[in-house]
This record gives sequence, C-alpha cells and structure tokens, in this order.
Amino acid sequence: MSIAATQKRGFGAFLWDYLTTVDHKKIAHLYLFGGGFFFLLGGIEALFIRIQLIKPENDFLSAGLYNEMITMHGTTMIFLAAMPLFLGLMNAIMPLQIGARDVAFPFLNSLGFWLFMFGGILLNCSWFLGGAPDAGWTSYAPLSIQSPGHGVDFYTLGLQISGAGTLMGGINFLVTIVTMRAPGMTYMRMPLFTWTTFVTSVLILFAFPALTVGLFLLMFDRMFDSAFFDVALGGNTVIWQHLFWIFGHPEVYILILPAFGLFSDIFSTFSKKRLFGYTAMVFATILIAFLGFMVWAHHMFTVGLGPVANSIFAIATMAIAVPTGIKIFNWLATMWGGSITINSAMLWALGFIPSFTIGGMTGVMLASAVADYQYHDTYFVVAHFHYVIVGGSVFGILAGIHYWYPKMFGRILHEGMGKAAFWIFLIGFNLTFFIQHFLGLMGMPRRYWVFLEDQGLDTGNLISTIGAFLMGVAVIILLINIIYTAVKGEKAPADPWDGRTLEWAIPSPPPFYNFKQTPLTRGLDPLWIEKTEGKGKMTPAEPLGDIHMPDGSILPFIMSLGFFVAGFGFIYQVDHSAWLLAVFAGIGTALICMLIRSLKDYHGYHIKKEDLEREAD
Amino acid sequence: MSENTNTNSVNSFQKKRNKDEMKKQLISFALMIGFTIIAFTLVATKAMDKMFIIPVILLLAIIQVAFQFYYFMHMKDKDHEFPSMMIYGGVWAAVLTVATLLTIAWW
Amino acid sequence: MKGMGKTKALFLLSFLAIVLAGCGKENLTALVPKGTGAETSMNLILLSTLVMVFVFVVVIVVYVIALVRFRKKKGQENYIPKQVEGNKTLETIWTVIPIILVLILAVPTVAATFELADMSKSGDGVNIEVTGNQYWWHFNYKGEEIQTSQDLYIPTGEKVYLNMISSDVIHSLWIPSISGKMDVNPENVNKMYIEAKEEGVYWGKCAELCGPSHSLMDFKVVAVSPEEFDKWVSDMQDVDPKAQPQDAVAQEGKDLFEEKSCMGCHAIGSSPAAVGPNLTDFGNRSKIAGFLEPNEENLVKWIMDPESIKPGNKMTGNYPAVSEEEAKKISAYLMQLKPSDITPESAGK
Amino acid sequence: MSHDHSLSPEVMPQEPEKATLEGKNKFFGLWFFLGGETVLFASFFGTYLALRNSTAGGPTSTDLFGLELVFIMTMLLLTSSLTSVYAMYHMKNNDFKKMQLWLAITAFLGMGFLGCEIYEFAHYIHEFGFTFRSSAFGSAFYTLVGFHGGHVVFGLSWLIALMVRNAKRGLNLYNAPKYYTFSLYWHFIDVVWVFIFTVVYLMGKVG
Ligand code: HEA
Ligand code: HEA
Ligand SMILES: [Cu+2]
Repeated sequence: MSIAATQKRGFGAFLWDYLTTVDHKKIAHLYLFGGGFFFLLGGIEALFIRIQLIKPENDFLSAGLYNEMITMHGTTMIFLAAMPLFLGLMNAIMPLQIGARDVAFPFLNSLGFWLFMFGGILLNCSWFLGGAPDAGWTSYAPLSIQSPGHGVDFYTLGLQISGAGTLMGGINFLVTIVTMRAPGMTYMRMPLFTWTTFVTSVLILFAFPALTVGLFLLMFDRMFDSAFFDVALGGNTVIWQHLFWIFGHPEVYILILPAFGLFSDIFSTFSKKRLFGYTAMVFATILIAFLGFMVWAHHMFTVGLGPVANSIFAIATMAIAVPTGIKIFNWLATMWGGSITINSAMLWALGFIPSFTIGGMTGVMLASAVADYQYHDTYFVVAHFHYVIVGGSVFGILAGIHYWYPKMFGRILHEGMGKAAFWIFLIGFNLTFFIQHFLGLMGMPRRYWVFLEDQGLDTGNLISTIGAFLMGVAVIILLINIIYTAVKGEKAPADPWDGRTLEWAIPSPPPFYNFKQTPLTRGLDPLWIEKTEGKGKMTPAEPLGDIHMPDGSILPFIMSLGFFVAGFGFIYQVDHSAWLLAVFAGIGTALICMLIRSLKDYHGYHIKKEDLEREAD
Repeated sequence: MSENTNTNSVNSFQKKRNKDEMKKQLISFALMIGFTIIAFTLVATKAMDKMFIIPVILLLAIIQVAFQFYYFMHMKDKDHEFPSMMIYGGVWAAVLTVATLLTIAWW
Repeated sequence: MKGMGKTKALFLLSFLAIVLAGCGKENLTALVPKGTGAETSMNLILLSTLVMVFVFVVVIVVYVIALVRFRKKKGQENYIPKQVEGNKTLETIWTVIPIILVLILAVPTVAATFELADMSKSGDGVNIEVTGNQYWWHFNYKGEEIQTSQDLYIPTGEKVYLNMISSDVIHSLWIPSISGKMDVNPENVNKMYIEAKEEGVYWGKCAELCGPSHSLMDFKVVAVSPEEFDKWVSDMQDVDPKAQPQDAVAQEGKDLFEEKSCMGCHAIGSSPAAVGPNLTDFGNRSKIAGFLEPNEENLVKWIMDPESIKPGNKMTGNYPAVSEEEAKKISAYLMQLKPSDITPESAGK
Repeated sequence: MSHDHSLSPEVMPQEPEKATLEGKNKFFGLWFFLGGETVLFASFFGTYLALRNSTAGGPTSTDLFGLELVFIMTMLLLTSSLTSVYAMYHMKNNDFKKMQLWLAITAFLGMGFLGCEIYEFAHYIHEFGFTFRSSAFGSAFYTLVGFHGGHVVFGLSWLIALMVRNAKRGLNLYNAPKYYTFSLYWHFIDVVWVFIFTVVYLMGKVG
C-alpha cells in the first residue's frame, strides 16, 4: 500500500497494487482467488472423471488422458485448491484474531503466495506441453520414473516451487502467533482458528521437508540419471512411498485442522455460547497433530512391511479417533443449551458434522489393517477421503468464506442462494460418494479408466456421476452469488453476526493497518466479554500513536517468476542443453532479487498519528 | 552512523557476563574436539568391535550436537522455549523418518 | 428442514438401488467371501461397521436433539444462553468410550494381521512364483515345471503360497472374493497365501496404478478340487511344445507364429521366457488379454492391433504387421492349445 | 532512515538481536526454519542409510573413504563454529571491528572446508569412477553430502553479503538480528556435519 498507488486510479494501478502488496488482507484475496481458480479447474477435472465413468467401458477419455485427469485432479485439489484456500482464510483472519497489525514477515508472505501461484501455473502448463503427469497424485516410483514425456517433471518442479511457498507461509504464521499477539492475548485465550493455524503451520513445517526431499530424489532420477528408485542399480522404490506418506498423512491434517478451528468459531458464534471444553479442544488439536506423524504407514498396509509394522500403525491410526471424537462431542455440547441461528455459514458447519463423522469412521475402518487389504486402492478409499476432504475441508472452506465474507470484502453473501447451494451440494455430495463405499467392496479398484460390463458396477457409477453434476450446479450457484454480491450485495457492518472474537471489533473491511490502537484482551472471546461486561467495544492497550507499516515490493513476484523460468529450464534441459540458459537466468534472477532484498534496507513507513485521528472511528 | 557504535556503551557487568558465557563455550568447544578425536581414533584403530563402535560414535555425535545447540546456539537460555520445542518436534519427526528408512536396509 | 426430508428420500433411494444390485457380482465382490483371507477381512469389516453404526447413531441423536431443542425461537432474539465452560464428567465419558471402542477393534485387527502373515507352513503347500508385468500376470509353479499366464489354477481347501515380484512397476494382486490384496514390488519378493473354499473361477485384479491399461490387468483364479488339480498338473507337465497341431490351418498358424517372431516373447511349454505371457494352455484360457471373451474375433483383433485393446501394452510394435488372414490362422493354432480337460468351464461344475 | 535513533541507540541492549520486533521475528523465524531443516536432512540421512549398501557392484564405502581428509574438514568446520561464537561474543560487547574479524576467519574456514569437499568429490570421481550415477549408494552419498555442501555455499554467500554491506556502517539494531540469525544457521550446518562424519564416513569406514 504505497502512497503512490492509492493516488493513481485505474486497472494498471490496481494490478500493480496487488502485484506488490505485502498486506496480509490483500494477499488473502490473492490466495482465495488463486485457490478458487484451481478449485474450479480441479472440479472440472472431477467432472471429466465422472463422465468417463458414467457407463461401463466408456470411451469419452483415452486411457492415458484419464490417468492425467485423476493425477491433476488430486494434485490440483490438494496442493493448489484446498491448502491455498485455507492459507487465504488464515491470512485474512488470523492476524485480526490476535490483534496484530500485520504478519511477522510481510515480504515472505507475498513471496509465499507468488511461489504457490507460479508453481501451480507451471504444473498446469503441462496440459499444453505434451501431457500432464499421469502417475497419480502419489506419483509412486518406478511408474513415475518410467512415465514418458515431461508430465512427471512438471509435477516435481511445480510442487517443489509451490511447496516452498507453503513452507514460508507456515513459518510466517508461526512467528506471527509467537511474537505479535496483542496485550492480554495469552495462548489460552486465542480463538480456535488461530490455534489450528498455529498447529497446522507446525505440521507444514515438519511435513513439507519430507516431500521436498522426495521430489528432489524423483527429479534427480528422472533428469540426472541417479539411481534412487532404479532397482537394477540397487535403488528402492519403497523409499518414495515412505517419504511421500511421511509428508502425506500430516498433509491431510493440514487440510482438516483449519476447518476444525473455524467450525469451532462458527459453532460458538451462532450458538451464542462459549466453546464447550476450550482447553480440551486445544489439546485435542495438538494430539491429533502429534499422532498424525506416527501413522503414515496406514497407506502402506499392503506394501508388505510385515505384521509388526502393520499392527503398530493400525493401532496408532485408530488412536486418532479419540481426540477427534472429543472435538465432535464438544461441538455438539457447544450447541446444546445454546440459541442456534441457522444461516448459510452455519449450514455448512452443520452439514460438516454428519459428513465428517462418516468419513472419519470409514477412516477407522481402513485403519484395521486386515480389512484394509480389501479396501485399499478401491473406491472405498475414494469414498473415505472425499467424505473427510469434501465433507470436512471443502465444507470448512465454504463455511469460512460465508462467515468471513463480510469481514474480508465488506459485503454479505446472499442468504437464499447460499442456502440453495448448500442443499444441492449436500445432496450431490452424498449421492456421489456414499455409493462408492459399496462400489469399492464390490470389486472396483480406484484409478480405473474403465470398469467392465456385467460386473454389477453400472448403477452405482451412474448415481455417482449424477451426484457430481449436482455439486457442479451448487458451485455455479455459489459463483453467481459471489458475482451478485460484488455488484449489489448488502454492505456489511463491522459485526454482522454478533461475533465474539477480535476480528469483529474493527470495520468491515478493515483499514490496511487493522487496529488503530492495539486492543487489550481480557479473556477468551474478548469482544464478547466487552459486550457483556464492558463498554461494548475493545479497550485500547496503547495510546494513539504512529503506526509502522512495511513497504510494498515487486521482488517476490519477480523472484517467483525467476523460479518459474528455471523450472522450465530444468524440465527441458534433458532435451537440449540450451535450456540450461533458462535455468541460470531464472535462478540468477531469483538470487539477484534476494541480494537486493538483503542489501537494501527496508524500514517501512509510518502512518502519522494526526492522520489516524482525522479518520472517523 | 558508525560514530554511534560506541564500545563503552556496554556496561561492565554485562561484559563480565559475556566473558563467563564465552568461557563455557570454550569448554564445550574443547569437549567437542575431544569427542571428535575419540570417534576418529576409535574407527581408525579399530579398537573395538563394530557392534560397539557404532553406538559409541553415535552417542558421541549426539552429545556434541547437544553442546552446539545448548551452548553455541544458546538453547539453554530463557526465551528459547519455542525454539527448543520446534527443534525437538523436528527431531521427533526426524527420528521416526530415519528409523523407518533404516528398516528398509534390513528387509 | 424441508431439504432434510429430500436428502433422506434420496438416501433411501440410493440405498434401495444398492440392495437391488445385491452385493455385486458373485466371485468378484468382497462382500461374499469365498476364501480364508476374504473371510477374515469380512469379519473385521462387519465388526467395525457395527461399531461405526453405533457411534454414528449416538452422534446423530445428540445432533438432532440439539438442533431441534436449541434453535433460536421467535421472541428470544435477545436471549443469552449460559456460557458453559465445560464439564469434566461428560468430557471424560466421551474420551473413555471411544478408547474402549478402539480397543474392541484393535485387538482382533492385530490378531488377524499376524494370522494372515503366517508363512511358517509354506514349505508344505503349493508354492507359486507370481510375476507382475505391464499388463499381465505370470505364474510359475515352483518345482512342478509349469508356467501359466493369466489363469491361475489352484486346489481348493489348501493354502497356496504366492511369492510375488514385479518385472517393471509396482502392481498389486487382488482376488476380492478370495483374499485381500498385496503389492507386487520390483525389489523384493512379497509373500501371501490364498485359500479358496469352493471350486469356481474368481476374478483377480491389479489394484496399484501401473500405467494406461491398469484397469485391464485382470486375471482369473481357477479353483478346482485337489484331485483335479493333480490331474491338471500332470497334464501340463506332459505338454510337448513340438506337438503337431490338429489341422492344416493350425499348422499354418504355427508356422506363422514362428515366422512373425511371436516365439521371441511367448513361450509354449514350460520354458520360462517371460517377455510375454506363456501360451501353453491358451485354448483353455477363460479370457483373452485378461478380460475379453475367448473367441476368434477377439483374438484376431488382438493380434492385429493390441493397442486398440490394451493401450500402452508391450506387444504393440514388437512384431511385423499381421494381415487378417494370417491372424485368423494364428488364432486357429492358439485356440487349439488345450493341454488339459481341467478348464475354467469345468471348475465348480 | 539512517538517522533513526531507535535503531542505533546510545546504549546497545544486551541482546541487540532481539531488541526490536523485527529482530525477534527473525530470531524465531530462523529457529523454526531449522526445525524444518532437521526433517529435511533426516530424510536425506534416512535415504542414505537405506541405500548405503546398494553399491550395485561398484565401490563401497570402505573402499572409498579416507579418514584424514574428513578429519581435517571436521576440524575446519568445528573451528568455524567456534569463531562465529566469538563473533557473536563481540557483537554482544558491541565491538563491531572484532566481530567482522572473527566472521572473516569463519568465512575462510568455511571456504577451506568447501575446497576439501570439492577435492574429495573429484578424487572419488577420477580415482574410483564413483559418480552420482554409479549406484543407488552413489546417488544417496552425493545427494546427502552435496546438499550439506550447498548449505555451506549458501551460508558463505550470506555471510559475505552481510559483511560487505555493513562494513562501513557498523552494528545497529537493524543488522544485529541478521548477523545473529546467520550464526545460528552456521551452527546448524555444523550440527549436520557432525552427523555426516559420524554416519557417513565413520560408520562407512567401520563397514
Ligand atoms: C482431510 C483429509 C483426511 C482426514 C481428516 C482423514 C482422516 C483419517 N483417515 Fe484418511 N485419507 C485421506 C484424507 C483424510 N483422512 C486421503 C486423501 C486418503 C487417500 C490418499 C490416497 O491414497 O490417495 C486417506 C486414506 C486413508 C487410509 C489409507 C487407505 C488405503 O489407501 O488403504 C487410512 C487407513 O487407515 C485412513 C485413515 C484415516 C483415519 C483413521 C482418520 C481419522 O483422523 C478420522 C478420525 C475421525 C473420526 C473417527 C470421526 C469422529 C470421531 C468420533 C465420533 C468418536 C468415536 C469414534 C470411534 C470410536 C470410531 N485414511
Ligand atoms: C481437496 C481435495 C479433493 C476434492 C475437493 C475433490 C472433489 C471431487 N472429487 Fe476427487 N480426488 C482427490 C481429491 C479431491 N477431490 C484426490 C487426492 C484423488 C486421488 C487422485 C489419485 O488417485 O491420484 C481424487 C480422486 C477422485 C476420483 C477417483 C478417480 C479414480 O480413482 O479413478 C473421483 C471419482 O469419482 C473423484 C471425484 C471427485 C468429485 C466428483 C469431486 C467434487 O466434489 C468436485 C466438486 C466441484 C465441482 C463439480 C466444480 C464445478 C465447477 C464448475 C461447474 C465450473 C464452472 C466453471 C466456470 C465458471 C469456469 N475424485
Ligand atoms: Cu493417512
């Protein structure tokens, strides 16, 4: 937010503003936009999958294209849609919830976003350059090593770049929460969404490096003829599976914990009640994260690790049902005795409880190793993870978007359309995925390009496809709602839901410095305390004074562009060494940006006290 | 700006504390070098059986690393609760990872 | 709440559809187990389903009551509920009960895991070396000098030990109604046993993504009585790969088979050349390419253009072009390779 | 900005690296990053341990490794860790010149280490024909040790950039955290090396 940018008008200035912004709220918009775009892309890929499976031995997609479709659907949805959408919500809300003016590393925040975005674009460029990756989102070696063309190369580099961005985001949130809480905001007074942001970031910090290493090994094997997964030279393909799942299981909790957090906030707001068992909720979150690191081999029950390993991992996996159960029952207890308002944000939260419970329960069924010999790699697993991911994470994202839309964009989404979208989505979702449990057990493995005639699988698949289209309709209604709201939506007050946490204490949308004066927190649900026991608004913890703001910068964008170019270089240098130039140019650009960044002093600027005084409250 | 850099601005009490600290760090350095020499000698002279040498040198490495973290990197000081939490978190994930991948070799 | 009714109706509808479709196709579905492994798994599936239904009912009952009783009522707009912090007793209850439920599930799981991993008797049983290939299966009966591809003959009522390795990428062997799956890795031999309780032809599948034609990597398990199995073994051992075909067309086919260098990859007889499937008992095969009806039309199509049937297969492009005429002759030759009377058709009938 | 007295106070605080919010953020940020790096290197170590006997008929660890060079490298890097401690000691005493001096020594030791490593790799390639592509063991060895080497290179560039940039302006609260986080990073490189010389070289020599 440089002074110059606010004075100029027009699209160019607007664009420049977003390209250079280091404001966490604008970066949140970018994340939501980017993640939303990839969600639509992943959704369209899902529809292609379902069209192909509408009837037996269908030839809508070719075999190779089908494998590209599922790979890109899974990869896009997990890395480029669900996670960034959560990062967007965290960016928008978490600093407000702890009464901070900014995040710890505004520059890194922007860099993180642009790395994610360019990584995602790089990955999707594969569609136009000879074919997408086709070895599944898990990219098991040696299939991924032998996969012809450059598809898997795009996978390794795209994920490497966007993964680096995510890691930065995680560290940024951690430090923000450790050092930048407003006075009185102790750890045990933080809203649950902030807590889950914290724990999720810890998971990102410890899980992503394993993926980073795995991707390096894959990249080296494919591009530089190393022998990690080359059995003839002593390589071992199970290493990839371990590295992938050491990352992969924590990853699924990265996808669900933020949702748990925001549901906690939503349930307590719309029940007008304090969250039941706050302490237990916090510890359950930490316990889930901790256990989440000890269960990865449940994806590998059939690899042949032996009965001892299978038993240990089976029990560790089942144990996660306990802290998760604590959460489910605490949410129910929060509603119990409350005064429940049902609007579209709350509907998504209410839809989540039965959906996620089903998904979680099938998860525990999968954890029973011997039963998993039957479930593994069948549609039962597909059903399980869509119940938890769609019914948990996607419902969570949608709940969060409806809940915080006023705060983020200053307008309230249309209720009628919100409710319609919810019901259609809920019905479509259950139609699509419930039946898949049975399809799996009836002998339909996953990642099957075609299923054969006369195997009793036709009806189930047809129902499933119909459901997917209903979800598509719901998504379109949501899009219309967003456009409608942008054009003639109702303007939002600062606190439309009678909120309890600090983000509702400031205007919607918040000014770019968030809090004119840092608020003083007197307990859990600080705004609620002030409403019931105080003046109805936050007491400032400091006298009005100058506010220090960071400088905007285009460097993150250029740096990410550099890595993007270098990514292409790496992929194509195998074909022609001239591409090494792109590698050097790209990395060089990034390094120069880094150098500029570290040599130049960035002291930021101050908003003067007088200017703040002039602004209305 | 360099005129601001005034050596005398650090008071003598702090100076003494810094010195004491430095002494501890020197001792830990000496121990680290000692451990390294022991580890190399053990291997070079094959003084013990393989079954003993490996655990012993691993133990020496771990102690050395503890010195690095606690003295050189000040993890023993107050204000380092979060750093040590994160390092131990990392170590936890690291131990699991290494232990699992090690089993591949015995498969 | 109107929508709620709709969901329920749809739920019921889809449930009905499932019941109508039954539990899937016999000898393919895991829901009607016909082997030891599948039965052990099924017991756990039933037990865990029971536990889950209990949990789900509890959650839903509390959920519905909470929603109905505690919705904001008209005229209560300013009502502020009591801000409850928590409740030790309740929280203990919903921590302890799930722990108990998990234990109920964990104990039999561990027991079953060890039971199915018990290979101590493998010395006494039938041992088969299984090789997974893109996109077909090879079976080598250890000590019997028998090789087959795609159709795996086993005796009923006995544990048959499979020692599995892959020649290329990871596959996973799954015979849903007989046994759960196990991966077939390129670097180490994985062992599992299967035991069919009844005679029959069971569908087998590859369950680990292995390339474009992953979904077509089917095979069959032909379970026959132990006596029939012994007969089949001796029939297979008696095969003379040099034997004259029955008629002239087949003889021409045999010549073409050599001329077109089919022999380079496909063995007839027990020699272990394993670039392509072993064709010794091709005439008895239950399917062509693992999933097509065994008739001349399909076989001719396959010989002329396998790519159109199994995309990405390793046969395409590795032999000179074959005209339809020639393909028919080769097909005649292959179809009459029937070394034994014990066939998929005879199994279980 | 250079006249901002809050960054160049009359009396340097005892912990200049953590005196400002930015400093504190950098301090925690780098520590947390090291937590992640621990898992990163653990994954490389794990891969190496799984593959260290997969020599595919090529040279084995006992054939290759000599202890003398590794010992010298270890001494260089360990000492550089101590010299960076000295630098931080002088930072706390607000003695900028001495701090720069000790950092320069650190940089030299680091370069010495790198030189030895490059020599070592060249030696394996020319004398034994042992490359990245020889076997799974080769890939794992060069990747693990090479990533550590890459960290050393990055650390050195960071250090030199810091020293050159600040040579003329002395210590202040803006750059003190940068120096301090560098020193943490450098110690961590040493920590990783301790495990490399133990797990790769010593255990490799034992067999
Ligand atoms: C948001 C994502 C998410 C979440 C939250 C989970 C949660 C869980 N998952 Fe899931 N899972 C995935 C995403 C997720 N999973 C994905 C993407 C895959 C497939 C990857 C691939 O192969 O492509 C997968 C695969 C997967 C497998 C491997 C299956 C296979 O490939 O063979 C297993 C096996 O154990 C498993 C188990 C679990 C368990 C036990 C939980 C638990 O955390 C669930 C806990 C919740 C509950 C249990 C419900 C609430 C609890 C109560 C009401 C209390 C009482 C309950 C009991 C006593 C049972 N998951
Ligand atoms: C966050 C994760 C996520 C999400 C949200 C989804 C969402 C969906 N997935 Fe998911 N899926 C995965 C993660 C996810 N999936 C993963 C990891 C795999 C495994 C991949 C692998 O095996 O490697 C998988 C695999 C997978 C399969 C199995 C493929 C196979 O094994 O062969 C199927 C099949 O039905 C499927 C279906 C769906 C459907 C119907 C949705 C629906 O919920 C989607 C709903 C959304 C829409 C329908 C969008 C509609 C968009 C529009 C209408 C566009 C409008 C456009 C404009 C205005 C431009 N998915
Ligand atoms: Cu998992």
